[in-house]
Amino acid sequence: MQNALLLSEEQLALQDTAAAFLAEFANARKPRDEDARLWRRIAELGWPAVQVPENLGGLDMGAVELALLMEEMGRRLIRSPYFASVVLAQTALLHAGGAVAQERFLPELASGEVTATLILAPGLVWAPDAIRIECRRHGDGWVMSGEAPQVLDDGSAAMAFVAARTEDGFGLFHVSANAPGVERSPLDVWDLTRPQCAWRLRNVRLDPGARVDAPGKLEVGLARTVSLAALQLAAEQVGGAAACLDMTLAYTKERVQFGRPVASFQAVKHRCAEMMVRLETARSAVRGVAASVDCQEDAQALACEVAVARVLASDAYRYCAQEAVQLHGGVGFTWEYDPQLHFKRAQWGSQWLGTASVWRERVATQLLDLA
Amino acid sequence: MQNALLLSEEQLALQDTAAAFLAEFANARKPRDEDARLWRRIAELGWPAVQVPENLGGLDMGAVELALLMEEMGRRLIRSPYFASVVLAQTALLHAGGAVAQERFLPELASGEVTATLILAPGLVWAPDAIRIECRRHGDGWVMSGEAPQVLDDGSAAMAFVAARTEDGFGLFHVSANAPGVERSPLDVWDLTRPQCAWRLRNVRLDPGARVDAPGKLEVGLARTVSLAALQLAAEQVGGAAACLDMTLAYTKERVQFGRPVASFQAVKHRCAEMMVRLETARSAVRGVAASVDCQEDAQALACEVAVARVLASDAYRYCAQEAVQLHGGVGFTWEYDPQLHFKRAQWGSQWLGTASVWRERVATQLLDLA
Amino acid sequence: MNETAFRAEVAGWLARELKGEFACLRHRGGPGDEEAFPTLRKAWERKMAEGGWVGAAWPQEHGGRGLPLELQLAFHEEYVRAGGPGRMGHIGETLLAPTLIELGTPEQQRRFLPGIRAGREFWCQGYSEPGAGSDLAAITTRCWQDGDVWRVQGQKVWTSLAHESDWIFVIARSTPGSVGREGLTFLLMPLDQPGIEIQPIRQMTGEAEFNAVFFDGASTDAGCIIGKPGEGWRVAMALLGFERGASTLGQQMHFVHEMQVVVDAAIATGAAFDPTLRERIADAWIGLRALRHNALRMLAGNSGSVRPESLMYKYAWSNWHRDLGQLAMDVLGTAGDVRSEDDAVRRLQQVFFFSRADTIYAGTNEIQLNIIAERALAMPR
Amino acid sequence: MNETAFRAEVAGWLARELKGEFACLRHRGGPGDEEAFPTLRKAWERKMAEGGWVGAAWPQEHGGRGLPLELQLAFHEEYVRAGGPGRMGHIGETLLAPTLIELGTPEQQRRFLPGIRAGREFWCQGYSEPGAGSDLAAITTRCWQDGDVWRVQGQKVWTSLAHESDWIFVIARSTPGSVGREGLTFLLMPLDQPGIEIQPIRQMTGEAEFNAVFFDGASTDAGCIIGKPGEGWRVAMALLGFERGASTLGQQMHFVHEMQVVVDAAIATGAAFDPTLRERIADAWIGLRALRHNALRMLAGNSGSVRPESLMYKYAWSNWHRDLGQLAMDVLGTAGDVRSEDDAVRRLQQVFFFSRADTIYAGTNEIQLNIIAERALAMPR
Repeated sequence: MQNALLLSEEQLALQDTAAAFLAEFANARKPRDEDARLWRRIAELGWPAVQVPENLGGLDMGAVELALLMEEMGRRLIRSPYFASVVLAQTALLHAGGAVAQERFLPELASGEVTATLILAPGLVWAPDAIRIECRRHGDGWVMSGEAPQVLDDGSAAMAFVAARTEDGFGLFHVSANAPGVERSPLDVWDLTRPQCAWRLRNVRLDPGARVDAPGKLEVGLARTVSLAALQLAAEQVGGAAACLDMTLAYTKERVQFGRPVASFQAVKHRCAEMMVRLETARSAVRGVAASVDCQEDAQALACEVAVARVLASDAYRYCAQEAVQLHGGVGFTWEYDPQLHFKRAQWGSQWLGTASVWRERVATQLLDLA
Repeated sequence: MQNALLLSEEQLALQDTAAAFLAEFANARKPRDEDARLWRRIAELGWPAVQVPENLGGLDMGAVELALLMEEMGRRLIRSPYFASVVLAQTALLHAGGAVAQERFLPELASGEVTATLILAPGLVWAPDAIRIECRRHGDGWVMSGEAPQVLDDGSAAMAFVAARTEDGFGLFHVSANAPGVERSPLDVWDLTRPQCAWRLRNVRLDPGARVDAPGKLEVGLARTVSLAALQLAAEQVGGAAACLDMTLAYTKERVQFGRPVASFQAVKHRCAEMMVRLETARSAVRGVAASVDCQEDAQALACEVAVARVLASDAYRYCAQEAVQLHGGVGFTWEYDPQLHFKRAQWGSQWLGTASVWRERVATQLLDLA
Repeated sequence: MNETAFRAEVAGWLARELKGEFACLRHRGGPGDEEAFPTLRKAWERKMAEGGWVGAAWPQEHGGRGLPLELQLAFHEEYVRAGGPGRMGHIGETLLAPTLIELGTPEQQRRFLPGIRAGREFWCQGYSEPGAGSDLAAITTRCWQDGDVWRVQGQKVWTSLAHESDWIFVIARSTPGSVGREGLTFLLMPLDQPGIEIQPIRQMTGEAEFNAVFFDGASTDAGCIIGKPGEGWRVAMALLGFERGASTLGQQMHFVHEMQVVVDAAIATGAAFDPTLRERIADAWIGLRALRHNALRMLAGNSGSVRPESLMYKYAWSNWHRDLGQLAMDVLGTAGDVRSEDDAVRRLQQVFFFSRADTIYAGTNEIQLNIIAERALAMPR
Repeated sequence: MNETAFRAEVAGWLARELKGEFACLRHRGGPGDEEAFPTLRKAWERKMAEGGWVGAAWPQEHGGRGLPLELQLAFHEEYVRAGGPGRMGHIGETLLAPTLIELGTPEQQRRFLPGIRAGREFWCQGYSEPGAGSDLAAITTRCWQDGDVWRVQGQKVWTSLAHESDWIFVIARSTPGSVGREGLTFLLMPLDQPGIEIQPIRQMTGEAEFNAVFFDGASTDAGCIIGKPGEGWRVAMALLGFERGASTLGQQMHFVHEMQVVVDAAIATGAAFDPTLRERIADAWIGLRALRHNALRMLAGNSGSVRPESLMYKYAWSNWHRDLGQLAMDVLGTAGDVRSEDDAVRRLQQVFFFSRADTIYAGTNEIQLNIIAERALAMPR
């Protein structure tokens, strides 16, 4: 048995490079018009290609490498299309897409030349009943209508892959952002590091090749996409939680009250220790699950394993962000200090791709109902 | 508006007397054969009579006085038939019993000469579907069969009031403990301050007057009984939680580690403060609810109000008992120190008369489903 | 006066007056929403004053109605039930005025109470400093007598509504070289003067209802100190003692409103069917009822000299409120991500964000637990 | 050796041997159940030794099989999967023996390792004292050289299985007047001598698997101290360092078994349909998986010099286990009130009660958090 948690030299090097690069180029406090430049740098580093097969222009790495990058991006609150384009759209294409669509879209997405997003049921869950977008046959092609009120898209996505209801089931379709009938409007979101748009689709004409799902792979592929994306979200949350702990340690070691550093008060020490316990537990879970998912075939078993990372990381991030606000005292509540950025992103992330409750119930079902 | 939380001089005096008496006569660490003597003293003080109307030999006090006594008994971990006989059996007679039965049984129960217990569905909930005891017509009278595997009875109860299934519904019946066919065996329980027996009823013949419920009052009366008993259990739990905090304070102020009293460590201080917050919140709730229940007619509204006291007190007691064990360090885990007594009783009390979850769901139903 | 009749009087007055130009104020203002309609809310304060509702709890000799506790409670409950807006004048009315009545000179009372009573002079509080937050006694702002006036030099912070106020009360160090609670003096200062600069502090929502207040030789006349020089700590603490009065039940009625908004949202979004959220909603309601029982117990005052229910009250309500904010956002789900114009959603988002300040200002959670441990439980320092 | 073949070997051996007279030992023993069949479990240790499984992780030159980490893990997993009983010899095999191998003299190794390896000599631990619990360095038990022997005077406490052991290792103060970690010496003492008295400590379940051990001039020969006089603290800490080895995964397999018993009980009692309990069961399972990931990360050892996952491991597993015990009782409901002869119920009740000791012994929760804050987070004392 090889210990799956042992990182290779290459993995450790990737992590170090990412940490150094992102420390320099973190953009959460910079104007939005810097974002495109950061994205070009990220593309140059090859990060959009990590999980794409070599023959489609990718680096053919696995969930572990992607998770290491996501953790570092989470730590630095990076605002970029990476989550939407790589973690969501690419993953959907890889697991639910047909070979033709993969060949058509993955090379350009891997290069970072263009970016995409993914539209499923609201909140990015795989729940067919909740899919609101309809796609009807129209001549050789299709016509699509409906609304996606909240899409993870900073306005730069060139395309969306859209799960839509068809006359006889569901399909995954490619929709170009500039197709006639597509109307996209930015939303005034609390978490400014995670921009969203509303997409409205009014009788959008799609060509015959717009349907991208491989026959028979849609349901399993999208369920798998949600699981894998939730795992990567967990990795990002671990990075965020780590940043919360780090900034709290730095602040409390510096801040003096009652003649001593706040960090020397035992109650503060225990609170920070509790942050660490939750954070490192989540980190162990993310690393361990990431090391196993690529060989986990069964969708329900995969969901249970991902639940471990998802529940612990989401809760750890919320906890650490809340504690960071509290332990910064008055300034923790201000715009100028960073705890609020994490606090908002932690809340954001707790609601997408299934809440912790949803993932717990998946585990409960497996343990208690299917036993 | 009179502030309902203001205790009268008489109420404060009752509380003081009870505290002084019980501090002297606490029996949790004494042999079981002392129990009868303590019960006689309790009867002499008139406590079994507090909630009984004056014309039936009672003191005609209310839920507030009963709660003050229960709190003090909980603090001292008193082992006595009080809970079974007064809080359960008397309350059932008062709210579900007919006038004849009240006149027949309440005077002797109020005097403390004899004691009774109550048998409902397992765990002492009002859940008709779960009632396992059957009572069939037999000539003028009745014949009863079934098992009550866990009854709050130290073996001294002279009678039980038993909710049983009849040919056409349910009834509440008086069963004498020494009636032929009644077999009672003590159980080996963890919480030695709260003895239990199994009652087995095999074709027990009951006379025509054994049915004690007043026409049309059974369901509402027993639901009300469970609510009022749960409130008094909450009062007892508040007393227990207070004892846990007191003993933890005493121990940590005395115990020296690292050259200073353990109580001077900030983390310990905050933990004790948190105990106090939960305890005093529960105490405020018990006092406030007790002051209002006697005029609360609607069963569902009563249940919601009682839920406040029940949930907070049950959780506070478990929390404080757990913390008492932990903050006593090694000795907290031993037989010789008292935290274990409370730890066991807190667990006991969390499972009877409906768990905190059950009471929360009552509130949720009222707020969310019936709105 | 009979309580039922009194409640009818309050409700009737509010029904007549809280409409027309004031209708938009219903359920607005208060912590987290102080930037809503400040000018109109000042007009509302004058309207309230005309109705005889400002200072109604004060003794009659100071211009009040000498309302007994139970009628004060009734007033607050009716006020919030009718959606009465957050009070611009509450710092003057419920904190400074009782302090003036207890510790001020007759001259100070004559000078300041009428402006508060009329809803025309608004006050704010200058306690915390950048280096004196939890450790309030670490104050470094200085003050000294300079002929007929006292002067102040230094900086205060977390001053709510300073930009909307006329006066500030300040605690500052008058004895050079003194430390801790000694050598402090309590001053009343007019804000509109060249030596004072007010800078907004942007909070996590992007709004700014707190301020930093800079004093650069700012002056006030010598009659404007309460107590003697050097007694400032005692005065400052007496003032804070008035925070736990009957108005706590008014605050709770705001919470009752917010609780209902959460329940309505849960029913609307379907969160009411989620077992975890159901349980949390029930817990929130239970906690709110317990706050009420606790406040009544606190006001009954028969729990002995330690009064644990008073010492824990701030900790209890602020954490309850913070939890409610988290629950509210979880009920909203992803829709909570977006800033909303919908009154209900906006309110819940405000609770979520602003309640984070509740556990920090006026003594952080950590300070509250220290106080409980040391005062209520007599645990050693 | 190929892991699959090795697992088959372990499983095969257990299937052959853990039956007949030993069948009643399945899933018995271990913390909370140490009073179960002690004599038979000692016989089982000898059986294990004959099979070559005792000390299998030790280097071959010390009589072990030099099993690499992954095969140690495989062994523990297969052992617990088969219901292998709690190991009477684990303190000797996994704590003292590695310490002897690292810090003992060749003579000490020759003298003590064979008895452990053969499953014939059993060890217990003498660290804590009534006045030295969390503050372990406050030890007052004294020791001194007296001709050819060392003598010990004082009291140790919380010694598991002392009444079933042959030897105890003791840390005692050899330098009169020394304080803290200085002046301590680490001694190996035979228990069966007039100067030692063992008194059981009754725990909350009524059972007694801990003891107080009284030393009244008890002696051991001078060759029985590890390290030099005065170096006892270093030796004692080195020994504790071996607690986080591969056997942690064996412990986790016990937890896996307990988790399954809880799940089975929930299905049987209907607790599986209670939304709150469902969620807690899911959380317990999630926490258990996370413990496993964390242990593997700890054993991989590539998390830098601080190794947060190691520093927090004891805190994490003990609190997980304590929560499982509470969950188990809540799943049982009122039936949990009664002492049961049913194996599953008894196991769950043991977990509930005994896991309360988990967060206390070997460094309380509070000490663990101090260690995390100071060592992993470099927060000031």
